[in-house]
Amino acid sequence: MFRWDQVWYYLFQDPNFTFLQAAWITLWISVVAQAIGVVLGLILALMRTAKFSPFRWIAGAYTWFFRGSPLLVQVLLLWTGLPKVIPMALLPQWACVLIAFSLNEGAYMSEIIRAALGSVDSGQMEAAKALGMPYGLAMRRIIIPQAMRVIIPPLGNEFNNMMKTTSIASVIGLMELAGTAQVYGAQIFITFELLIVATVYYLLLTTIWEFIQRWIERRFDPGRTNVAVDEVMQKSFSQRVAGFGG
Amino acid sequence: MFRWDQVWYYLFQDPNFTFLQAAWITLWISVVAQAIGVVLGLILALMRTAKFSPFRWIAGAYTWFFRGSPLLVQVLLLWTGLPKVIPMALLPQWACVLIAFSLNEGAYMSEIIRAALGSVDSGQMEAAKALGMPYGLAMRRIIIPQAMRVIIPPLGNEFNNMMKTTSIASVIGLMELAGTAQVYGAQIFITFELLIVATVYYLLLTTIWEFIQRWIERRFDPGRTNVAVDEVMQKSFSQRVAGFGG
Amino acid sequence: MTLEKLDNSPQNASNGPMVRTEQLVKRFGSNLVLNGVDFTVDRGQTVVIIGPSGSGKTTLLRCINHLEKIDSGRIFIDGQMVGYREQNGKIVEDSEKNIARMRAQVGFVFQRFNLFAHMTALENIIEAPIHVLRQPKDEVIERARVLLDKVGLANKEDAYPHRLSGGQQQRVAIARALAMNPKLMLFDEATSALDPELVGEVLKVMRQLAEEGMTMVVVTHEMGFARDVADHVIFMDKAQIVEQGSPQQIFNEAQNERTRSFLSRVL
Amino acid sequence: MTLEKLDNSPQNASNGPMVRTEQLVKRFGSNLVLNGVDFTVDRGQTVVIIGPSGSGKTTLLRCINHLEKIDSGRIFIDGQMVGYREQNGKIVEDSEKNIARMRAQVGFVFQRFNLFAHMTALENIIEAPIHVLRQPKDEVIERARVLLDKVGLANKEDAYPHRLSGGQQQRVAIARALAMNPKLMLFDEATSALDPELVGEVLKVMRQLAEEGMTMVVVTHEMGFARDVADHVIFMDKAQIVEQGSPQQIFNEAQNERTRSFLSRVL
Amino acid sequence: GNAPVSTPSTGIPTTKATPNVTAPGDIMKAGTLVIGSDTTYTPMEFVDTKSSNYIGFDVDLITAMAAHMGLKAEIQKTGFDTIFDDLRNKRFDVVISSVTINDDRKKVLDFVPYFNAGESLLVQKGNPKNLKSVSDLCGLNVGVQTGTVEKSDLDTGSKACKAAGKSAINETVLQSQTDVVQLLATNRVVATYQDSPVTDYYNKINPGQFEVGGSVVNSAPYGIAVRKGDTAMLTAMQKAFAAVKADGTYDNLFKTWNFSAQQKQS
Ligand SMILES: Nc1ncnc2c1ncn2[C@@H]1O[C@H](COP(=O)(O)OP(=O)(O)OP(=O)(O)O)[C@@H](O)[C@H]1O
Ligand SMILES: Nc1ncnc2c1ncn2[C@@H]1O[C@H](COP(=O)(O)OP(=O)(O)OP(=O)(O)O)[C@@H](O)[C@H]1O
Ligand SMILES: [Mg+2]
Ligand SMILES: [Mg+2]
Repeated sequence: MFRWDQVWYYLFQDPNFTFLQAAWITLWISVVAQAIGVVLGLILALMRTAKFSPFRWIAGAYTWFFRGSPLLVQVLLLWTGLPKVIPMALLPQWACVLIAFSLNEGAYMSEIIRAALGSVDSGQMEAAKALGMPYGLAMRRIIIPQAMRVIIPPLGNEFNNMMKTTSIASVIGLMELAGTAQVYGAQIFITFELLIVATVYYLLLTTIWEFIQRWIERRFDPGRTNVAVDEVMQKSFSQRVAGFGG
Repeated sequence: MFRWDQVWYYLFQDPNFTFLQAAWITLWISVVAQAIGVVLGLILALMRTAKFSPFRWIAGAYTWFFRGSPLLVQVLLLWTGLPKVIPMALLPQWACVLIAFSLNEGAYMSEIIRAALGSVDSGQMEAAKALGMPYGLAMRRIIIPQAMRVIIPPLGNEFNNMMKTTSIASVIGLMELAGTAQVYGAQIFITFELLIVATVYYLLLTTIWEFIQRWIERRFDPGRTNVAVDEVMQKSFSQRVAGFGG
Repeated sequence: MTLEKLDNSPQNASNGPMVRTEQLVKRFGSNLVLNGVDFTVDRGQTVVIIGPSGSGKTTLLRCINHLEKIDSGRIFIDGQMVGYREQNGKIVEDSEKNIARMRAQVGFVFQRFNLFAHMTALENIIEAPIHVLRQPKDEVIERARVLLDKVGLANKEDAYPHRLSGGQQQRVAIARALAMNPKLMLFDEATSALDPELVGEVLKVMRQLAEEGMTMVVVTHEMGFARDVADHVIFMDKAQIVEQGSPQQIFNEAQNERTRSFLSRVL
Repeated sequence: MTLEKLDNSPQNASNGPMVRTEQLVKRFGSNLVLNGVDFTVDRGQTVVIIGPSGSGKTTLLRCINHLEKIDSGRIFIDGQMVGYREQNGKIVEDSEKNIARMRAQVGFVFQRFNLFAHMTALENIIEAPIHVLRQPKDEVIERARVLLDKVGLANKEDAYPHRLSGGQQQRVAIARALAMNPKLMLFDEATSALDPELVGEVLKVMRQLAEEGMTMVVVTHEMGFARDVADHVIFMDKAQIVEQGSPQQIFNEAQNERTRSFLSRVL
Repeated sequence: GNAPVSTPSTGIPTTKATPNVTAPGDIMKAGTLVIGSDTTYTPMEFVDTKSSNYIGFDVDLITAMAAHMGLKAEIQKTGFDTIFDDLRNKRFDVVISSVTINDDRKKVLDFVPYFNAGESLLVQKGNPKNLKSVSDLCGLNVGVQTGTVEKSDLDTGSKACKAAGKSAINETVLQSQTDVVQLLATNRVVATYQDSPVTDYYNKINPGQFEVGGSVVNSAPYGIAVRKGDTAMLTAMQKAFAAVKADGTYDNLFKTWNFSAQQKQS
């Protein structure tokens, strides 16, 4: 007894656009948290290569904690834990979710950015130095733009995941897609049906994102990066094994 | 009013080893699902480079669905959805979780493996072919062993994530770490405290895994792979910018 | 899928030329890379191919062992058609198994060595004899050590490729090809990725092979080597063989304007 | 952090040598790579450094513009100490800003070109003049076009590096260095990653620079070039300068046994 | 030591009931009654952290009823979201999980009413805002659990507020009752609204922290749910329930779990 009528209603007939609104919440939280996560990740990645060892330790411990513990706990630490310590610190739901997601994403992005910076041929930094560029300028003008090409595919994965992970926000009552399905479904026991509705929206969001990602990838690939990365990236495996005759 | 006593009790005094048992469930589900996911991912990755286009489409659609929809929904599709279609198909909790996690992980691993296979220098396949190796033998003896080196770091990330994601299993009543915290916390309203206990176990598991991963990485790195990848990997960014004087 | 009972011994040689191509045509998209190439390599000969960059030298070598498919024409190695077979009067691509079997009898040495990066020098050499020819491991190891000695690397059997210099890697690559007991060796600019000082040691090994009577096709920019070692020199330009003959004929008495202008630039 | 008002014009030249090193010592771990090297490059001279692989040639060049720190000794460019300064009688490493300022006056051409992969040929050339020297964009572009023309690539300004041949990339790299109006150019095997046929076009540009009076230090394996263009040839081996003098002295009348044996191998 | 807070000893019937109710044949054969329950709802169904057994009023009741059918009771923990799908999919035979009977639910399931739960407000000690009923909650932050009748009642009350020209009730809707109570502990809400047994139980194990605001309202029955149209099972459950009432077990459970007699199902 699957309530197709309910699926149909919430997809196409709902005058309140309940799920459209929920998708909007999912989307903006994901976008903002991902953006902050990228910036944080860059800072952490640079800290981990710093000469000043306390920077390295702080960045290391940060990454250890945020990658090692569940995001749910991180959200609840802000939502339930923080007010237990500082009674006045009653962050609203969206703030708890946004902060926890951003901090968490920063830890994951730092690993990605670190690997990407490392993949830029060392000759590029040397050439920049030899032309008299100070470290900061060389990073900004030469290294980071080239690292972008390697960052974008895993960043795309992260963002894809992020949109689905926002479902954790429903634990503290934020009505994104999964939470909406649960709250609207629980009254008459059609949670499963409404999760299917939510899934349609998720698939829509992730599919659109896939196209955007492809487009960004092409944009950051004008004059491909160094030869080493080129050889790795350029010839896709399919191209190469396709040549195998018979 | 944070119940430290309860945290302490469940960490060190609990004669039933409740959380230790829960950690064990988290662990074995993660390990088995990850293992199946790797095998599936390899098959899908090879399908996506196949000459036979229906293989490519199937693999593409599979990846699209499993990466685009929330894992929670995938679990519920097996738990609640499947018996609605086939009344006899009452899979037990562990089976639903294991199947859904494995299928999902397969989709993510296929992307990782595809990229890794593509990163093995094309000259390696050429050399294998020139020595008279058929495709399968060349893959097995030459390409896959070298791709392992590139696969292991993101695979490590996946497994790290997997352990925390098993919390989704609690939705259908499987008592892994997060579910245990919820159920045991309900008696005297200390879910938050018990999530902290669960977090300690998660951190333990992820930290141990980090060490194992490092060890595996070193094992798969005896005669580093091709020059291109070498240049990318070998000189870490830190080493290289460390040389920057003043 | 491995190939059992492959007879790689020299006894099954017939009497015609070792390699013969007929009107070989190869395109990459609209780019005509081999425009009707006919040539012949006799048994025991060393044929050197020279020519400007992009003239199709590498592509020709790669077609010979079917690393590239051809668009028309035919290639025979030891009298056997390469990569294709006749079926009901039509020419169709050969089976993967047959192509692999043919390749196992032809050694190919690449410009960039392409040693298996995850295997030591010795493991690189024994891999194909054990897994393709199914020869007993002990015997293969023994023969591999002899070959390593021959190329002057007896003490490097446990080194991984990245620990070897370019010249050493290339010599291991040659030993790896020789371990299959090939009837024919193809060299594609085997020394051009090497530091000038390392070139000599590789050329020495190649020279020795030629003296021992191996049939070889060598693409190279080392004119000194071509002059000394080649039985026959082929000059290619713009997808065609422009001129061929003895080293004396090509280097000292070239007839064709393009040959002369090329040689004036590289000698 | 950029460097404003950098005077890169030739007027501020003093009268001593352009480069002078005193007892330069450089170690990598326990490996002694430069063992007390003293040498001098006079204004307008082209000094060519030759020597076997691993003798320290690259390291010497890299020390000159402080891409490597040195263990002891001193380096002066145009009378100024490089990379270090005296402070309360002790020698300390110079500030990042001062080091960058010094490097901006020295052009370095790498063996592997190292063009910025995400920028066109023109963008590669104008990047540092605009962002390091803070020169007006219009002027810089104009000058960059003149330089591209000079190295024979006027029609390639919009090409990305991966669309250029090795020889073309190297010429863009030279133009990029020249766009900074350097007082000194350092070349590290600028042609050794190139196909033989492409070497000539890069050497031609270097030869022209030498004729125009640029002060140059050139590490190369091209003995022909060394003989023709060098004012002074330095032979290095095992971390030391073994012999130096005019090309005539080195190539025809070498005194040292190691020099003679090296030259016999590469000539 | 630090053993978990003691809970009432389980009220599993002392009278070894002789089987006097016939269950449907397939279940008789299996010998066990499989019961679905979301065991995170103290004191009705939850885990005894000392023994790791499922306990609570509902658990004790259904165990006693099963005994009357000569069956062993086996609780299967499940999420509340999918609990009726799971029942219809025959993952269990019946559901006892503090399910409030309402018209929507009666359309798809059959119920045996067994308990009259009311709804009550939990508020800060001393009831500083003097909250006595839903109509006092206009414009205030209130916590409530997903899928409960209290959630519907707050929605209705919120509309009434707006109709009266006041601000709507600002609901925070969470999936677990434990989390809902935490909202009050961290002052995120001024009141939480839940079934009266839960309110009472919380006050009992955390004396002096909160108090009940106003009185219990809207008594509505909890029901044991069986699949729609499964008359054999429905009849068996009705008979078993009558049996536990008749032999005094039902009354004993009210004493064990300290509920007021008002909440008995007549
Ligand atoms: N895989 C390929 N796809 C498309 N074009 C190719 C491919 N391989 C070679 N070509 C083109 O075919 C032509 C001949 O190339 P080939 O490598 O055979 O020349 P070559 O004589 O070996 O030159 P070199 O001396 O530079 O190695 C060139 O124009 C080249 O760009
Ligand atoms: N970054 C480094 N770390 C450790 N050792 C180094 C490093 N760079 C160079 N060396 C070592 O220093 C020595 C001199 O190297 P250098 O590159 O200066 O030689 P070279 O004369 O330029 O040789 P080649 O002709 O091969 O370029 C070598 O033994 C080399 O292995
Ligand atoms: Mg070639
Ligand atoms: Mg060097």
